[in-house]
Amino acid sequence: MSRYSAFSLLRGALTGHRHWQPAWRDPEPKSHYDIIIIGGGGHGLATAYYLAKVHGLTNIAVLEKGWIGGGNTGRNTTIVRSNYRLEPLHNFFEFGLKLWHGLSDELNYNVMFSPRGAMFLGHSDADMVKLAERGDAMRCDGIDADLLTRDQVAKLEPLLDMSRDARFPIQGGLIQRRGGTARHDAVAWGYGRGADSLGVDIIQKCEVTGFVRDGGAVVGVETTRGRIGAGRVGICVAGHSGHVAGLAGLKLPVESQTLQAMVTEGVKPMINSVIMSQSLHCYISQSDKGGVVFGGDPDNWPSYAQRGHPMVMEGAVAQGLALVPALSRLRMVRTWSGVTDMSFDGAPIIGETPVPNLFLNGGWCYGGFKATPASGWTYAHTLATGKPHALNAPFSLDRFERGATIDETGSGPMPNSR
Amino acid sequence: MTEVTITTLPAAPLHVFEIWNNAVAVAKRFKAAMGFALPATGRSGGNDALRLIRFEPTVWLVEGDISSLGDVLAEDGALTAISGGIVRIRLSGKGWRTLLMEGGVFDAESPDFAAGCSAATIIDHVNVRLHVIDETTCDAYVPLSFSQGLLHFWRQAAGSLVE
Amino acid sequence: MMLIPCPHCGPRAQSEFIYERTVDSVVPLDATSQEAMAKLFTRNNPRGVDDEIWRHTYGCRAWMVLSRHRVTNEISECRAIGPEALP
Amino acid sequence: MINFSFDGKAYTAQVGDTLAAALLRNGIGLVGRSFKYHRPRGIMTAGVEEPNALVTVGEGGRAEPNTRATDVFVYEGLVARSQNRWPNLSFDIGSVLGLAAPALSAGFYYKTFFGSAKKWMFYEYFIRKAAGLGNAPTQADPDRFSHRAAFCDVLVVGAGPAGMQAALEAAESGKRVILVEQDNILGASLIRDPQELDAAWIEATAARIRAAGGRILTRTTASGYWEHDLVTLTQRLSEPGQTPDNGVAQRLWHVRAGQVILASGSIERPMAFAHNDRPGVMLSQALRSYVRRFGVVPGKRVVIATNNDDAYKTAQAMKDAGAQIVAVLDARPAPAGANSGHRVYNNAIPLSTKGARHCLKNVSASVDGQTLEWDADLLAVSGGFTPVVHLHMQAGGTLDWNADAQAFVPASSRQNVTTIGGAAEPQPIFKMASAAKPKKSFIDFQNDVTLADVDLAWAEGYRSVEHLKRYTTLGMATDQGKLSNMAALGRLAEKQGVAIPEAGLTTFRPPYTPVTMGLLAGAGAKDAGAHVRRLALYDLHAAKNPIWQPLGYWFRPRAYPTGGETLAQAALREAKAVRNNVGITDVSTLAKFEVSGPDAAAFLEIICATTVSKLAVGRGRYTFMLREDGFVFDDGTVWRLDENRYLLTSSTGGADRMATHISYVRQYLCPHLRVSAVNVQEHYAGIAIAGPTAKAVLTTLIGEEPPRHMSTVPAVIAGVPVIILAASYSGERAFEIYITASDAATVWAACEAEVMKVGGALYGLEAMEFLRIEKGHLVVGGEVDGRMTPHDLALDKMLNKAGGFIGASGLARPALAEAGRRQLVGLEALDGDIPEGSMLIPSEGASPQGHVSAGAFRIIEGGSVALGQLVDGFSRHGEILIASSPTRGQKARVRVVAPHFYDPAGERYRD
Repeated sequence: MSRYSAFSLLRGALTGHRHWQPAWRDPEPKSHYDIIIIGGGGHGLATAYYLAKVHGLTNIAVLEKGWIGGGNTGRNTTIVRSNYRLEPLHNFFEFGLKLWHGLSDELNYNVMFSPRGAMFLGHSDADMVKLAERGDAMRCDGIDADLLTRDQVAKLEPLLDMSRDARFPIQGGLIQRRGGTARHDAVAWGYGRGADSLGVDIIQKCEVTGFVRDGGAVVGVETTRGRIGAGRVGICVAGHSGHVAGLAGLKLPVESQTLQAMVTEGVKPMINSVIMSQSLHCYISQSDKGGVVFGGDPDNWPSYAQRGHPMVMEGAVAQGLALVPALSRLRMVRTWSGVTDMSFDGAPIIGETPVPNLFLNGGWCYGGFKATPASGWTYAHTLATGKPHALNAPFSLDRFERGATIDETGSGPMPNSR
Repeated sequence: MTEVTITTLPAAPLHVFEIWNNAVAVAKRFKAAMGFALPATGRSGGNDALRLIRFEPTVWLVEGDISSLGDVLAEDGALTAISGGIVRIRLSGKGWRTLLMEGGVFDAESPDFAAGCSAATIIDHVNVRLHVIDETTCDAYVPLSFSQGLLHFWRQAAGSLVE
Repeated sequence: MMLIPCPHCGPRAQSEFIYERTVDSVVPLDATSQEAMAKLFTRNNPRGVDDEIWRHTYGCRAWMVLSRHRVTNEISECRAIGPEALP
Repeated sequence: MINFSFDGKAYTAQVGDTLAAALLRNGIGLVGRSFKYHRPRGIMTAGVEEPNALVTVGEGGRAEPNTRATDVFVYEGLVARSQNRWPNLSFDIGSVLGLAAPALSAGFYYKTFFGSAKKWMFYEYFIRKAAGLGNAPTQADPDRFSHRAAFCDVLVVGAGPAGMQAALEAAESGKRVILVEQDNILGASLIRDPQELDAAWIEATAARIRAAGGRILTRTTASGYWEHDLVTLTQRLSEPGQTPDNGVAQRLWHVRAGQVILASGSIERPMAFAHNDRPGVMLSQALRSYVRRFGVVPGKRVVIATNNDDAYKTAQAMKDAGAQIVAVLDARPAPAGANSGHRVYNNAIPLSTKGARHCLKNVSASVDGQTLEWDADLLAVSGGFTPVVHLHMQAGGTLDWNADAQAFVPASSRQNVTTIGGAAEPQPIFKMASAAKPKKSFIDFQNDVTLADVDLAWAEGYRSVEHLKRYTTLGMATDQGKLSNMAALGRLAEKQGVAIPEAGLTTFRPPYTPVTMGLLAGAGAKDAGAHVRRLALYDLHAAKNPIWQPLGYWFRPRAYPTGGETLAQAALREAKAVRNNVGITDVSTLAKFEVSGPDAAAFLEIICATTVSKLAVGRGRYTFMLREDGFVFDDGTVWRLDENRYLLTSSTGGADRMATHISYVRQYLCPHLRVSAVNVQEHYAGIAIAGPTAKAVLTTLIGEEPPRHMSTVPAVIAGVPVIILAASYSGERAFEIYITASDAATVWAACEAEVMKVGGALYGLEAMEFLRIEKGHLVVGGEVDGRMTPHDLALDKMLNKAGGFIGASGLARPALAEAGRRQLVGLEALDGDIPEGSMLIPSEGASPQGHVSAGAFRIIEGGSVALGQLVDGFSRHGEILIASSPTRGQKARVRVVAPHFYDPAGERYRD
């Protein structure tokens, strides 16, 4: 692997960029791997990378039905943060946030992680207490969180509507300064390039169509490129977890829903941080290219359509404009949707399944991108040792039937459940 | 074609008339007692003294004097007062259909949506029940708490209906 | 935004409806704990047709079961649910 | 004549000019700067696909950045400014980036700027400043945007000859028809090539469509095709930056169509050759539009490069306008163009251009392998035609490859959509050889992506079309790849050694052209789409100028300060009035359901986790409801008003959820029950009167002995029939009075007068919090946070032993009975005030074991108390903990106690 650096770029400039090698190989699948990871998104590639890097396992394949990073890794709003209220969640995401901070150097691939601050706005005293509660929970566990006054919020984001008679007046905020955004594609590519250089086979255009079983145990996968044997198999296909697990006869606590996002035409810098809200359901940031990136709640019904309801998006934009009126004359230039695994407590699932040798990483709801490094790290540990890492132990598949759900919003089995 | 006047009608008794059992028998008793049939879904029936508007499969909105309806229902249903929670807003003028398309999702411009028709829908995030009186009049039944917001929306929209 | 064929009102915009859950996730009142939790916490979640419960919340308020394809959004059937209603 | 300005200089335009036409009319060729290298750019197209000529139009809150000069019609006083340049358009310091272009290859930023995240942010600061195009306004938008629904049998998109004919036929056969056209006049290609059908036909056809009831919307773009033939249209009622006539700048239509006919035509393709981005290089059909439609001839000596017949029409138009056709470079072999009368070179492929002072001077081409050059001030290119298949594809369609046209054309669709006209049958072209010099051969003009960038991405393994797009940023500019995608696909196919259709295709997603955010938001931009819910008694409260508190969409009085009181002072005074005398408050927002019928009690015992059927007529009780997974999700009271009639109340915040729950259980789970459950939340306004003298006050009001605690009677106050419920949230003897909302003001006035007469007070939500916390009553959203079981909240003794309620099975899960769960506790401060929301820790630096869900002052005795959740809290009474709030720099030492600080025996509300 040729190392990337300012020097290598300069060399490229002088030599017509003829020295660059492919960022990853295009290998033929072998007949057997120690571990097969199904899904070449950020999580799957990160898992492969850490299996090789941390656990020294290199007889590994990542099977991707399309092209790497083409699922939810490339269809999100690129927000990175660890500001959760509940301990298992903030500890897990904080571990990931620490990895994010060194990720570009670790991978020798600039993932453009930009800790510009992830801020939740509060619109009432009640909101501010809820934000303080979340911040206090984080701070007591050693995670950065600061309450911002109204003036501090206004200073950070001068284009917010700070008028007292706004429909959702801004009273203050909670910021995690170490949170921010990253370049989503680069995360998949960087992990892919890193894993490949350590010997991992990344096999694109290879769809898993079934599991090979010996007794009950999984011993390989059937794919569009033939049968491949495996010691352990890890599913890592959030959005389609239900479908792939179904190939092994498993029913999951997951429903697939569409999450839409959009970006405006590029403008000069106007949004400095990541803006979210305790009362409204939209999040706003500005990409390095100048586009204002916008997201909202998922469409609240099951769908694999990768296309959403226009009025859901219009509602998210209305909320965003109520916060930042200056966005009104910008133009939405592109929309996209991902199929998300909505789990039944809002938290992910990483761990064993009832099927021997088969492991699951999914249920990321609409928060998977930021988890990529932590997800890869802990899933690699789980796949390498057969046991969960302390950080993903709470996110077991059997927690639902046991009653040990990790319900950040307290809303129960489904977003609309009662 | 785009003029419309928006007025709030005075409070009047409104009841929910719900049948849980023996719907056909109740309908028969109703017809016998009132002289008109219980209207079908999406229709109204009656007169100025007593009008029933059907918005739901088993529920009719009753406008007017309910004194004889208890006997009609007997043990097969119940009457419940709901007038306090609803504001009646009258849209008059040829432009009511255009106005209802603003912020809406229901085909109020359809020629089939004519006098005696009713429909429940959502307009500018508010659940609204509509009843067509005639080509120049449509009544809307709006939740009290949202009525000020919707009135504001309608008054603003009414000023810019031109295509 | 789909067009949902409400059995009572005819085709109406999806914005008037709210999705509740799939038919196979309905927890019967007399279910054992294990049965109930299996209903509540696992889904077929097919990339194909499933039977779903929707409510015409902002219309006639009735509940109905839609057979809907999760990829194409084709609605092959919509049946009324609830107490028997007068036609 | 219309006056407008560009970069501060005044110009005039002709009526009907686009800004692009007007600029060309005034001899302005340099209009913008590219995104990455800040290369000088002119006007390339005459339509929405323009990648180069982007300007900011309008001022203040109406300024629209990145407006295509080709897609804005000049109005009197239009103000346009160029973008992405400093200090000015013709001398842009940023263009030095062009010198660094060799190092700034595709994806260069992934390979450098390493170091800490902070270090990247340092570089990023400059990158962000250099990126972006125009500036966003800093002021609020003064205009409104409307959303409107429409229904039709046939929606026709595009008012060219095919679209108009289709609309006419549908309308005259009695169908409801909508015809939309993104231009401000009808005709489309007929405007450019008027000889084929004349203006009179356009006018007559439009008149017939309208006469048959058809609706024609101009300046309207079909931008999104969604499920079940829903199409979103964006209509400009005013031009960018223009003050609208009646306050509405644009309208978003949600059109549900029975059938959609797409007559959206095609977009001409540029050609890839070195320096093909220079001002003075223009698409052939665009040039024809400027000449024929606007009467603007933007050059005197024109070279035309083509691979098809269409460009000869442009040559003719230019010749008719008096320009000199220097050469027609036809990629096709002879005899193509032989009879055109122009100087035609066959087998001619453009190689490069030269220029000076941002003007084109010279064109070179390879003709039969030899390089020839011509001096010219204008180069018109036609690289073929890309059918506009966007809506067809958004509708879930598939494409066929038309090899003659080297283009994708619509094939099947799962929605009811058909494509007609040029979009279905593009003109045939000649497949050209690839450009000789990929380095400066731009394919994505705005983002400065060249063929060399495609080659590099390929070499580095970014080989799927999506990887290519994302790695090079190709197709990600404001023209959304309309001009670039086919060129990139062609190059990719060449690299793969396959035909274009095998190289793959990117997904088509809405919008077809960019949509103004304010338009998407519609009226919701002002209130976030959330109407305030107004209390029935709003006017009475407002007259007292309370502090309001949002609660969901409601606003309720939080306190009624007088004489300069703070919130806390007012609330304490109000709470004291309740403890010592009497207070009155508005409780109208509580959820309320009237449940009638022979099976009402049985129904309620499914909803509620407590018994209900044991209630005697005229009695009520506290109750709570579980989710199916066994966690408490709401609480309230249930009252037996009559033999077969109950009133159920529950929390304000959970009202909508509870209404759905009740309906689900009634309609889906229990259709056989003889019961009617009606939501009467807004029908009844509610007034609570609480305090040791409440009973006396109520006796005066109703003229009889009020009901005892947890009893209910009908009564009359001020001539209005009411329902009285004797229930206490505050811990004092208290009554809730329910009245039909339209009569509530009369009753409130009578009650308030009586309360004031005995020296009582109005109280708001803040005092109510003090009272209920001291009493240890729960609040949904506080102690009841969706993660607590009845046992965790010490409610388990009230569970209906007979079971049968929703949630019973969920409660039986093993982990819910394990040690280590959080349980409800009371907390007493040993020093300072207990911060709400703070964490409960055993010692500094320890991980939290619980938190404070609500804090208050003891109303009479003083001191701080709170309710909280604590791991194994029931068994930890007496322990000392720290309630710590690092984010607020506050903490207090607290003692864990039972959660009843006031009258734990409940003696105060019994007579």
